[in-house]
Amino acid sequence: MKIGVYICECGPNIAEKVDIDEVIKAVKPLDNVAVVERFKLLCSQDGKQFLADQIKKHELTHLVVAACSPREHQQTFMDVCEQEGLNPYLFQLANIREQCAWITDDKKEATKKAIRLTKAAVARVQYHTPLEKQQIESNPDVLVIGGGIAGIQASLQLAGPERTIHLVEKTSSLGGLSQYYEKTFPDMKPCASFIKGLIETVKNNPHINVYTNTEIEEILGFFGNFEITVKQTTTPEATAAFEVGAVVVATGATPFNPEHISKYGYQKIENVITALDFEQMNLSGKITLKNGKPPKSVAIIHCVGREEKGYCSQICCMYSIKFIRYLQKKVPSTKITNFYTDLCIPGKSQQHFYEQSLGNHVDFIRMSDLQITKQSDKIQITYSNEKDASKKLSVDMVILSPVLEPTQGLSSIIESTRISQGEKGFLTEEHEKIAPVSTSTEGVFIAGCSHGPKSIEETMSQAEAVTGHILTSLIPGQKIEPEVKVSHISESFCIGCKTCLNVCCYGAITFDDLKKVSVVNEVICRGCGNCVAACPSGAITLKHFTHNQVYHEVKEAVQ
Amino acid sequence: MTKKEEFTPRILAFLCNWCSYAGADLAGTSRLKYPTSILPIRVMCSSRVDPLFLIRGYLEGADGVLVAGCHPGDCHYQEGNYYARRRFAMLKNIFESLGLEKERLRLSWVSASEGQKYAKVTTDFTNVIKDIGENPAKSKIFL
Amino acid sequence: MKKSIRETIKDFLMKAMEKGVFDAVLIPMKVPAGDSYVYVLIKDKALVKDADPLPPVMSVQGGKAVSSVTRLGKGNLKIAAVMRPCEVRATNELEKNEQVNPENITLISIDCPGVLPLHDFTSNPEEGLAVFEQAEKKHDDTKMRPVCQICDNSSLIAGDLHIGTLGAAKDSVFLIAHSHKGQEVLQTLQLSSKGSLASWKKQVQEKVENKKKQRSMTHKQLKKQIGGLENLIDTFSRCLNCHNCMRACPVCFCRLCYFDSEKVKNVREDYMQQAQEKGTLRFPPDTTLFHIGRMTHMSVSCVSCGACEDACPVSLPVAQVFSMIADETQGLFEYLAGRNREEPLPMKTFKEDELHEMEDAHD
Amino acid sequence: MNKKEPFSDILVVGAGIAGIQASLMLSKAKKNVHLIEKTSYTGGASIKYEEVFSNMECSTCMLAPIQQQLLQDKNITLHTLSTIKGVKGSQGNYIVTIEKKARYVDMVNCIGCNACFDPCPVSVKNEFEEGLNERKAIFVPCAGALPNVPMIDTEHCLRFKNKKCTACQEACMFEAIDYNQKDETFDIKVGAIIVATGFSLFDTQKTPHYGYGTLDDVYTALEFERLYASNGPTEGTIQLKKGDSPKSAAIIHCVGRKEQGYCSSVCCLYSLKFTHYLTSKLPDIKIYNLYSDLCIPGKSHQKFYEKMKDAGTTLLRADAIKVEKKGKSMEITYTDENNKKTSITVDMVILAPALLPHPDTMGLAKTLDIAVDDHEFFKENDTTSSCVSSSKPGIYIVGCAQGPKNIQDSVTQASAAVGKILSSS
Amino acid sequence: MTKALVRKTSTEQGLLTFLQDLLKNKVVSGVFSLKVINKDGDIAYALITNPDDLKDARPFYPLMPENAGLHLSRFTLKGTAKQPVLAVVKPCELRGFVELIKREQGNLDKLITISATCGGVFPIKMAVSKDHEKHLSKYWESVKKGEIHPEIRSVCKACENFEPYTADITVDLLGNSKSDAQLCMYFNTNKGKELATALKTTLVEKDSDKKTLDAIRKKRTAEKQRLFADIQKQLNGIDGLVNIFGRCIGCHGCSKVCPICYCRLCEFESPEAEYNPAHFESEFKKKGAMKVPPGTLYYQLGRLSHIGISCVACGQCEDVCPVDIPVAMIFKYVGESIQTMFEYVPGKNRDEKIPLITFNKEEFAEIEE
Repeated sequence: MKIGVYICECGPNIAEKVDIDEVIKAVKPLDNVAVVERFKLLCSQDGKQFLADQIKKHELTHLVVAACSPREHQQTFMDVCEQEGLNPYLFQLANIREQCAWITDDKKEATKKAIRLTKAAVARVQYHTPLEKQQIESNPDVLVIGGGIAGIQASLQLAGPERTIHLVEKTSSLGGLSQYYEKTFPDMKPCASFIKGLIETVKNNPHINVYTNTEIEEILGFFGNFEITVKQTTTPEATAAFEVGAVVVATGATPFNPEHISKYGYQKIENVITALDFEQMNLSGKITLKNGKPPKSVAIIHCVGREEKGYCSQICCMYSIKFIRYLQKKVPSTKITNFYTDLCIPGKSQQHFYEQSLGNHVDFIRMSDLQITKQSDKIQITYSNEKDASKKLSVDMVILSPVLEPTQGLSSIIESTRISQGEKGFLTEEHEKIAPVSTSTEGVFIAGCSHGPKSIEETMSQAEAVTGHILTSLIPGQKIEPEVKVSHISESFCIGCKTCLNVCCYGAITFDDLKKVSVVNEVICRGCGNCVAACPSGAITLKHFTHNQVYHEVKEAVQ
Repeated sequence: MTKKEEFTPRILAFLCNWCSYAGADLAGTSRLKYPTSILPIRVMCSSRVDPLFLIRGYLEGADGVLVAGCHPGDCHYQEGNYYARRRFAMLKNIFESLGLEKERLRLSWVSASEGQKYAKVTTDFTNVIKDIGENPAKSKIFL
Repeated sequence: MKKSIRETIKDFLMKAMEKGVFDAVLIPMKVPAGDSYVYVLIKDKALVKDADPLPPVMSVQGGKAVSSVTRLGKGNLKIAAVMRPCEVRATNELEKNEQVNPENITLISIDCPGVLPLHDFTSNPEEGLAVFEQAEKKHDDTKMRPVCQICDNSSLIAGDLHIGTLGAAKDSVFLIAHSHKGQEVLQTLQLSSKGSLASWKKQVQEKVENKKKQRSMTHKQLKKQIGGLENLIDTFSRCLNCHNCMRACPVCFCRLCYFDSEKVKNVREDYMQQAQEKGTLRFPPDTTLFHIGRMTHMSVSCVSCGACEDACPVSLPVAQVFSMIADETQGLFEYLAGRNREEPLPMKTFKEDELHEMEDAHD
Repeated sequence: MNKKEPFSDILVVGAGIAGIQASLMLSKAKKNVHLIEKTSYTGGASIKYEEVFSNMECSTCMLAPIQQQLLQDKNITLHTLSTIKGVKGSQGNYIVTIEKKARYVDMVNCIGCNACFDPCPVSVKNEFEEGLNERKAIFVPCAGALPNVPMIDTEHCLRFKNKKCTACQEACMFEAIDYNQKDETFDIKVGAIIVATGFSLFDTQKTPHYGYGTLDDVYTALEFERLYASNGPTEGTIQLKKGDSPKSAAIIHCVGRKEQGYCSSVCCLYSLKFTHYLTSKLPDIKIYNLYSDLCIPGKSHQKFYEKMKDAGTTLLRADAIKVEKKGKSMEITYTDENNKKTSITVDMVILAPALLPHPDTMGLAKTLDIAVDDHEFFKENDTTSSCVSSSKPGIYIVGCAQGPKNIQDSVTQASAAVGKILSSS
Repeated sequence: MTKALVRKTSTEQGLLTFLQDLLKNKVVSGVFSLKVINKDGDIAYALITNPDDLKDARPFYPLMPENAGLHLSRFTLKGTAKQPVLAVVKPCELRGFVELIKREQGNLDKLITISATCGGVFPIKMAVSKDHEKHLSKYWESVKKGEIHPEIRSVCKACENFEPYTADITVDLLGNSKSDAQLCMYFNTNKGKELATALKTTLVEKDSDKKTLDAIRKKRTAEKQRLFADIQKQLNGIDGLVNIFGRCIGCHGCSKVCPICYCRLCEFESPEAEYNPAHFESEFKKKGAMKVPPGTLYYQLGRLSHIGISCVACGQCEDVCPVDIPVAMIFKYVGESIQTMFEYVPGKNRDEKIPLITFNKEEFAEIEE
């Protein structure tokens, strides 16, 4: 073993604060240290050249650099190693700038610390082993679960000569909820017809296999290599199996059913209908009461079920306003009253849409404790507003605008993909901010209302975002390069207690029931090392952070 | 008293790569001053910190051991720090029960922007250790 | 206690350290609580004063100690390992199994008066010390461990240097070099022994002879006692399966004992079947397997040091049984475990013309 | 459409969180990316936040890793202090002229030791810190900014006022400072362009009744963010101008909503976040949130809202708000939900202003020849088919450049644009 | 009210007959119990399939040759269960087994457990010389009275978990003054009741004597506090530890017999735990000398950190310690301290997760800074 140790002066930054010669003196006598040198600026061009020459000249087997933080130049020096044919993981960087030279004015103390840190690095590097990037074959095809607008959009953008999409829909038809919407807010563009068009293109796309009346039976494997089994809902024995590299969960959402909340009188009082009923009625062309007559007065109730579900669905206010437009168009003389709690119309054009919808027949009332009762042939709404309690209003028709809740029956998908579900039942993204469409299971993505209530606009964006991720990580003909610094489980030491399976939040560890030992899937493992610390048998090692590497660094540091 | 002055503790600091190590770097780039007694050990996640590291560190003569990671909820690996916290709590309790100075063990959440906090924690910890004095394990032959 | 002899030995060691013959000494020392002795590797020669080259107990077998110091490399220090003959022999056996790196080690043995059963001592150290002192004075080993009482190698020289106490003038000892290394030590210290060893040899011979007698006698009895499967099983029936004997044994160096491995675990219905055949299946089911199995693994290297018996929580006569078996198996190959470093391990070699008595007669 | 072989490189405008996300994804797909950023640093607005709602995650911890990754990514060329001067061609074959202002500090030689700051004789208000502290004429906006390389502000640097000052150059041991650096203009050939230029805040001077600018302790949201930031001017101590800590504070929502005519969708939430900021530092402070309509859409935000409410804030539905001096503190008069005139007295007022388009939007729209809407945000081609496509093929608009939105939606749009680009190429 | 079987016969006889009936009628194919295994009257665990051999069975004999949890683990770990087996075990052995099950080291398929309110056991070392036999009669007396027999192991004296938690059947022993004349077994689970039904025995509604048991628990607690106080005194910091563990010979017998130490290869016997020459030299820098082999305290502390959370204080470790280190009492003392922190009683509830493989987002704020 020949370790080369190089101390960077970093101009005055280290040289003035640390007595580098002292450090050299302390490091030279250490076992296996072949050479110790100082250099004015190792990250500079000639610095890198100098290191390269040294590696050649002394035939170094390991490299230690004492300089700045690994977050600054670890990569720089690893690249140098790679160029010189020295495995970059046989390198260790001692941070004697940010966490040594720059934190004190006492040169003696700084030098002492620098010596400790450098010696620790030397002690550690001796236990480093070369690590090689793996390459894993991957399948570019994609499974899209849910034939709603999200699923359709994702499929269309992903499908191509080199990539087959399997689009699985539980019901008999594609299109999801939005196929019932005549128009979209805020710009009142045609929706249903637009969806019809999309569905046609999907059907005509040779690279998309559509499975309707079909459910997911099982999803096995991992990113790049999933094995899928689906079964027909109509004839359960009819199953199909195929392989894909990624999975998109776009199972959408369903409107909350107000039936069980008596105060709304849904299903009990005639002409009290839900938003979806109304959309369908409107799409059919006519807006009428049960008796066929057009309504003279309509009340639209916002936030139905919000209290019960405990979140704002963010689109209810908007589609309620859209209903005003429907009514104004189809039954112009109707008196329209909106009962709302907080008007939630976020976004640049929503307010404008709202203002345009106001007119002499339109009222907005901020209400509380609302109650709907039958009153001969009319419907009576009792409510209180800012000023006074229990006011009354009677109308011909009541439209309930319910919140969206997650689609039920996802358990098989959730279990077999190991993705998680939030307390509200929506699927949980990997990171609320910077990874909103990926999940903690690599290669499984979520799009649309399965992730949370959202508008068509946002649903589209998510679907496209998912395609972005898949097109960047699953390129036909390209192999997957998983993280190198991952966990490994020694078969002979593992006792099979499954502790590691419990603590791994990426589902990267599986259990070999035959051998009764745990196995790490290196493609999924992110290398946090949680399982390593959890394993009592010391059967798990985290590459590049092995017990020996860390322990010897620790030991030398405290000497 | 004078003894206290002479003695520069050796304090191991296990820092998670994403938050605390970055915070420690920031303390440096902001030129905040804190004791050189702190000896950083970089790990990817606080959950990699095996209690055995702390025990061994202590028996090898570390005067104090600091474990620092992302704030709860901020873990780069989602939940690691919660497990780290449990393991730490357990070990601290063991130390306490065995009459070993549990003050030598410390857990702190330091984010990447909390250079200030890192400097404060380390300074404070160093003073605590100086008050307790040297780790007696250093001089024990029969460990 | 014969302070002076101990002092003489320690003076010799300290002198050797001064002269730089050794950088460190591996030697027993009383633990702070005073209730036992453990091996200590001493660099600071001042600390040698507190050591005791002839402690009343053998808590850790010296062979194990040397192994743990040199297993992973010779290191940069010249170390003198001061121990009893059986410990030196164990060290040699371990070397033959690559568990000891002898390069920087000088093995120094001392005439051994035997040791007290570990448990007797730790449960009452004061008394233990008194007993041991008497025993040493009177050369009476009735209070020592049974295996010590029948030890016929208590003065065997298997190391580099031997310290003879038998037949030595008051307060003085014989320093007997037994290897090039040993001679060098004496030379550098100008101690090259001219004095005659006659008196020592005489006493040793006497001791060895009557020990041999005792040994074969006891072994005969023991054989009767434990002979036959029934008795054998009975002897070990109290075994708790704690495997302390294996863990205390210097020549059981495996990282994971075969008998702790998966290989000895059966599926549930096998246990049921065994039980149904016999009507009853004792748990753990393989104590006898363990002990017999262990014999096959290590009896050719067994040095009858008695560590196993000391470690047994239920006082099984493990050491006695194993010493008996060892004599048999080693005799088979004209081998004596660890008597020197050169003899190859019987199981690592063979002679073309041997053991015909084991074959069917063929013409 | 010309049949020319399309250029494979991509241009991303704006190194905020959306721009970074897009660049990293494209690089992962082995695309060469030109990322141009007007300022001298990456991270955009989000690096000014200490924590982000709703999980109160440390923003730096979230961003620093991807910023680092960005700087080390070999497929991404970062042009700081750069803007677009002109564009020729069409989808697949854009030739973009970039103007890159001189930094006067060599990116390669500088090692970020900051030795050049102290000697600089000039001190001016630090715009990054919303003018809450001072910086030198050679500076990085804040500790930990990336790339950690200072720039010289020629407007204030004595040397560029023909004075003989070389203080910083003398202090630099790495010959990193180069007064002769010149602004450069160069062309790049790209197949597609992602516009992620972000937002600006409503100018609270335009609503004098909130007392901003006239009253001492009225702050804008961004000012307050920096006040709380542990790497900010007060290192995270929330204090009044006089230095003592406030006993009470009011957060006024919807500042500029009427004027702008839309709801910015994030104000209610970040206002609630401020509640956490205040209580965490000053446990017994009295907090009021004055709002008109509580807009907290999404699966996780109600929970967050309730948590903040429990953390201790009084929520007042208020209209006709007016802030005036009253003794040492301030009086806020407003009409409550029952149209009654009421008032409260507080030490500190924090304004939650609406999100506006970035000031450069109009100019950029002209250069790129893409449409904007009535609010002067970039206009998406069609909300249903995709809201990240601009009016011009091959040019995409993401993040707050397209409209006010939170980080999640910005990142989603960035990824969406990448999806569009890769699926069409 | 629980279903109970009450018979006019001595508890031991009654129980043996019950077991015999079960075997004879093939309700179970094997009974797992303590048994006299040789002419010297040594006691060990045995899997008994022949009804006649049951005459030598000694269920609840006050000795613990090995923690039966280990046996049950070994017995159930591999293969599938075909024939039902009944195991007569002590409460702490059962808890040990439950902890092992949580770690996938065993299962309860076709395994029925009988346990009893436990009066504690004698140190195994006593059995070597059969000394314990002269205490037996007194022992059973004190069990009836619900008193602490002076000769039982100190961890037993300090045991408050003498009531079995998950047993299918509980025999009423401790504090049961009538135990000579009357057998009383409580059938806590259906698994247990099925046995009764199979034998067509009628069960009555009966409640265990909570008052007596609480009284006993009080005594035990008092005793525990006394013993904990003692051990705490000895454990004063590093010096205390050195004193206590100084004589440890590193045989690791304590881990071998520990029901919780289930690892195939103990981490402290793995290559990671070995010390290389460099280590000794660095030790010399500090102290001029070092113990050989090193790492005694590292092992003891490390083992605490591994198993403390699940230690059932069965006392085996102390029983087998060749140098009589009060390991069991120390592990019980420290173990309980950790367990209280996580509000966890090892082996009490099969569905309760081991604290270290789960977490609660809002906890331990006090230990952070």
